[in-house]
Amino acid sequence: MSTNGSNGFEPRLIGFLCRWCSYNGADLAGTSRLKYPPNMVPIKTNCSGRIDATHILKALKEGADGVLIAGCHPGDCHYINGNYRTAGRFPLTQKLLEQLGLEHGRVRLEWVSAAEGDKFARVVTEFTEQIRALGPLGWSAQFVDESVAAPAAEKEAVPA
Amino acid sequence: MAEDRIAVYFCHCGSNIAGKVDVDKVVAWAAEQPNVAIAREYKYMCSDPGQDLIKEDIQQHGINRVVVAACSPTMHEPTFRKAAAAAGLNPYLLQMANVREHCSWVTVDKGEATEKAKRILNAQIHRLPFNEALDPIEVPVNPAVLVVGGGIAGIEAALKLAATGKKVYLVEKNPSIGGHMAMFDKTFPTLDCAACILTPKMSAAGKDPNIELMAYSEVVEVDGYVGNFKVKVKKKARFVNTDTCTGCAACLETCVVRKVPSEFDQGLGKRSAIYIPFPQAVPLRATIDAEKCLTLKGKKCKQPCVTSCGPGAIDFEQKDELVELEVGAIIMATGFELWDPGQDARYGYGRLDNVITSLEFERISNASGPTNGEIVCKNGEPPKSVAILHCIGSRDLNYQEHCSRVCCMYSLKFSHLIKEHLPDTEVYELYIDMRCFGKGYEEFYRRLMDEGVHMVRGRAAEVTDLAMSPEEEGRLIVKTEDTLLGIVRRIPADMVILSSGLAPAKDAKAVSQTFGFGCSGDGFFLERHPKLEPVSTITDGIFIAGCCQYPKDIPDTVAQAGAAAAGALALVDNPTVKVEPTISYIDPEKCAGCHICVGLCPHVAIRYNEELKVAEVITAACKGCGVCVAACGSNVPQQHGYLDNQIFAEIEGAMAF
Amino acid sequence: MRYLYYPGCSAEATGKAYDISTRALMGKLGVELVELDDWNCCGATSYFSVRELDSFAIAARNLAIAEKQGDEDLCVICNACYTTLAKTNRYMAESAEVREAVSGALGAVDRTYSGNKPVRHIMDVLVNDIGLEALGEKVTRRLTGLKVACYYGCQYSRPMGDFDDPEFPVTMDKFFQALGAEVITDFAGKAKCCGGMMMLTKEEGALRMCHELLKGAHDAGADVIVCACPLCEMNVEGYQPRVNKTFGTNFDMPVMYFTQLAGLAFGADPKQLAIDKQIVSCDRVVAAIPA
Amino acid sequence: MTELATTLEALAVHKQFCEDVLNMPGGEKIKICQQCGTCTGSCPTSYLMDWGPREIIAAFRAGMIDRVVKSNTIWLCTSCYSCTVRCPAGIKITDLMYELKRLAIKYDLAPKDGKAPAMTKYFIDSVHKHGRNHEVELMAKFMLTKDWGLPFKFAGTGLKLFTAGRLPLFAKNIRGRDELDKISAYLEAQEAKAQ
Repeated sequence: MSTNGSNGFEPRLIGFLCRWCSYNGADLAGTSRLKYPPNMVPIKTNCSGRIDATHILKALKEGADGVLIAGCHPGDCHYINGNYRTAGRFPLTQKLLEQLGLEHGRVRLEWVSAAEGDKFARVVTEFTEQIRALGPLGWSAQFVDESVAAPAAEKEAVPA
Repeated sequence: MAEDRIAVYFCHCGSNIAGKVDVDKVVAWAAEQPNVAIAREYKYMCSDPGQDLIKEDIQQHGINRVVVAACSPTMHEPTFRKAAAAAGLNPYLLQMANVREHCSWVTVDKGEATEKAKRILNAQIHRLPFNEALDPIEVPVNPAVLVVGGGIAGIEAALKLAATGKKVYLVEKNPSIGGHMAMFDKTFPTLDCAACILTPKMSAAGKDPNIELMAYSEVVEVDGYVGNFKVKVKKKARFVNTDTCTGCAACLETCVVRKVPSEFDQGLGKRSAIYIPFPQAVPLRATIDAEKCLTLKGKKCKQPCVTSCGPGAIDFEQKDELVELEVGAIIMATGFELWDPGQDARYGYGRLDNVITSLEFERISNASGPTNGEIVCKNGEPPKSVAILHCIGSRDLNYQEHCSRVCCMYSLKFSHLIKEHLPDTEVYELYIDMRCFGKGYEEFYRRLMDEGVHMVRGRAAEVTDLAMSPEEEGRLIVKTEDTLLGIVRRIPADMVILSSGLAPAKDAKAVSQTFGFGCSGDGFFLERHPKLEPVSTITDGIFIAGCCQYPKDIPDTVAQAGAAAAGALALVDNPTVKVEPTISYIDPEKCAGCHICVGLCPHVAIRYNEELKVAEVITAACKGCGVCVAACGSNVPQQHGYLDNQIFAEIEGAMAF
Repeated sequence: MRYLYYPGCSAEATGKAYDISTRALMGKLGVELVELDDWNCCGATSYFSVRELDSFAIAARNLAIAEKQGDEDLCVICNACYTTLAKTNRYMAESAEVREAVSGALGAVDRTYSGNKPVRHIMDVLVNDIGLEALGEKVTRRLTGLKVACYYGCQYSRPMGDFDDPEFPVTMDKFFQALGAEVITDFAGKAKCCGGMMMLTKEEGALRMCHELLKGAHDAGADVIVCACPLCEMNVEGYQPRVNKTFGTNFDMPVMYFTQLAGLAFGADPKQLAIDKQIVSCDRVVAAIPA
Repeated sequence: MTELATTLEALAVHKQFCEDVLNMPGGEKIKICQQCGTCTGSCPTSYLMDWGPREIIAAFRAGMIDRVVKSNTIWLCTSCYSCTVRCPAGIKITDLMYELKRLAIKYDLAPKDGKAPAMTKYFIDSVHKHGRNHEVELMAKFMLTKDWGLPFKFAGTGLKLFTAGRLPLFAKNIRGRDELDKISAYLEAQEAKAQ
């Protein structure tokens, strides 16, 4: 990745996008050829309500400097009120992360509808700059003791 | 478990991806990754030869996991999963990496795009070993269809479906179907009489044994999913028994409350408290306006409607009724609202007499309208000069950015009607751009120029009644720049018609939430894909037609209604439909029975098994949001297709370098 | 009720009566006006033509003083001052560039400003803070039978005043209706331009605008035009003879600051309201108000 | 094409001028003008202008800067903001007129004999001298230098104003009037630094 930032630091970001609104919003940003920084890798889930603290911790542990969660606007959820669960859980997650020493602003929640390609591009741009200003997190180096670390992906037989 | 053998296919998509991403570099890198047995690139993976590559590799090279790096999965995931299945691989062992919409199209720098493509791809390479073979869940399909909205779009869709023998529920919130088209006099550019072409369809919809017409009703709740929607409809009380009412209209004459502004006549005409909105109404039944009827307001009335009604159909005790319907598909045809020009005070609408909206002019020019089709001003005199102002509330960043598409043409139609009725009247069309895009439209524009209509290129600045010369006294004056002359003109007019744009219905947002799909930025219903799926929504089984999606003229509306009907039919004509198996399950061995997921499930799809003291997922009710997984302190519920391990692996892949 | 008060430069000269009558009116209504300490010119329209940032910065000096002087909102009587001061707030909020430059410039004279001092047009204060009902109750001489044309002028609600419609404002109409007057609510010229400073630089243009206004009010049968801006008042009143000469008309239309006419309704006497300073005599208007 | 800048130096000014306009707050909206004429139709003084505001925007976009700055248009704007609130493209036309005036002065392109540019200058002089605009001084200066006839036309009204005490001869000075000079000096220095 090129190092065009003022301090040479390129943030590495994970974005959890709900499939119905935000993922489609990101698609629309693409179809509309809007441009935004390349720092975030999107991960799709059906609903933003699927994402909990372990996913965020896992991302930070693997080297992410910031995590975005994007879901449908309140009232628009494909699953009636899954995004309200997200919204309800988010402050608690933030508190938990702050207790672990995470700066405010490294984890962000946004509502992006399928029609808001421009908003998606804007959010990613802003968030990238926000994290760039905060600097590297460097948790991946600190997580030596796996007992506090987020779980690793392990293959396990699951009943289908 | 057999060894994971992953095949990676990187699509160029012409230059769409390859123009930004160094495909050779990524493919060479991918070939080196753990578990990757084959890495290929191809110009168009979605083409038949592209799909054949996948099939051959599965069959000849023992490939058991596949990742296609190409466009958005919304676009072609079904295509590639079908190809995999055809070659004998479980389709859920194929993942897509979105390197077009999320990468090549949105990134400026080639080097950066290449790096991002690698990360996106690596996330899927890491995920694949954790993917399970899944089988789509097959559910029965209810063959009935609900059509919401009884304008020309809803009527057309209902008739098409009914003709195939399917049961159709046609729900309309007003007392009669017909929508806006029923208010028009003529239709452009052919000048067909709107009633002549619409009334037969209305009547057919009213009589068709396969159509259950539910007028004066509204959908209040929608539950379920594709093939199996459960819909609650509120039948509003008409206070008239529609089984016995014959539509004879005898009651209308007797009602003592006679000066209610008629909605159908845009407030220009009056109706009584008991009314039939217009003579061709379907169903032809009376309705009592509860807000105006003296009896229903608790005031004294001799109730002449009751005495005049032969069949004794009046029923003041009638109550709203909730009806539950079960349907397999839904077509939304809820239409538009005229943009309210009162929002912009410079046109004087609502303040200056004879400044009227386009819909008001439709009623004035209509032979069955409040002036019996005489084009007259408020004082009853025919106008000597009429100005028609285009783009009112359209193409305006202060109000609505979109072009309403029909105003240029209906304005020209108005000019023609005025010239036809009043040959000596001067007519001015004030336009920014004359947009005459349809069949026969440009020809109609030329015809109107030939008829002597003054075409003034300029958007009207304001309408005033402040006369500055004797010939302006007592008239309206439209101030505008004639941009082709580069001068400001004061055009005296006796009638000013505001060609208001089409706006989304005020409740469009709420309605879209009730049905579970979204609105686009302009407030109209959002289609699944603007080009290839213009009549589908993001919710499987719900289709859209007509002006609820975007302003359109009657030919386009009818065409879209037909397409929506075909979409619905393609679904409900099958006995079953396959739905995504990405639902939750709970391992009873691990569940501690804490109940937390039970209360949080949005679809009430988790129940507590008192006997085993554990929570259970009701497979048929689960829709796969995954809220239960996130809610559980020990992550006991898991969601197929979005297992924690799969998400963790994606993260590891994305952050691996 | 207490407000910081910004009279504006005209209040010291051609618009003196506006200032005098404002103080008298607010006194009658029990509203305390505390004049902004050592205020400077808002910059008006001329400043925008030199360096936009200059105009924001010198306007912001007043706002900085206001912020230091008290928590009360800043009440402004002149439309142009109102627009300039409120616009400074809006542009400071919208543009980081403006915010930085203004802060820097104020820093050079040891002042600071947050960008948050509410700037209120006096009509906004009257109608929305005191309220029409309370105003109606305080009237001692109702303006019954007086036909009033409310002339808002351009910069009253355009582009800043979000308390009223930019095209066809109504607050002053409602205000005078509450005082018992018969308001010409459909006065077509109510928010049109008087010509402003153009009266000096291109007189023919400004006279034509004043002519349109006077004709509109006259044709509608107005007894008096009331204004909310010193420049509007100056042009429409002071230039009536020139309008008559140019257009061959015969207007003799009393023009008052709205605060003068309102002051009468709340029991102030004409002298207190400087009504004698008007050029077109307002005796008829005063006499027409029932005792 | 006599109206297009030809010398290299002129081209440089020309380029800088265009950039300055497009960089003003909201200036980029000029690009989306659809030439509907709402501004010109709404303008109370457009009939006096060489070119209406719509045509000024068109000329600007065509690169005809001479036409823009030599026109009387920008000096006839009365700041009534009708165009600004009505523009369907959201162009702040009144601000644009200010910007064009400013640039015309900055690059010394304003008509030398114009009354409006002089009025602007005297107004600002007055404010900087006293801290407030002294209307009498402003009018007197303007009449003396730009319009000898005005005192006679204005005599009737002026006399009445004077006798009514509405034309005070002496200006009030504010205490902090040196602050205005400092503010301007600061901003001028900043601007010079930026260039």
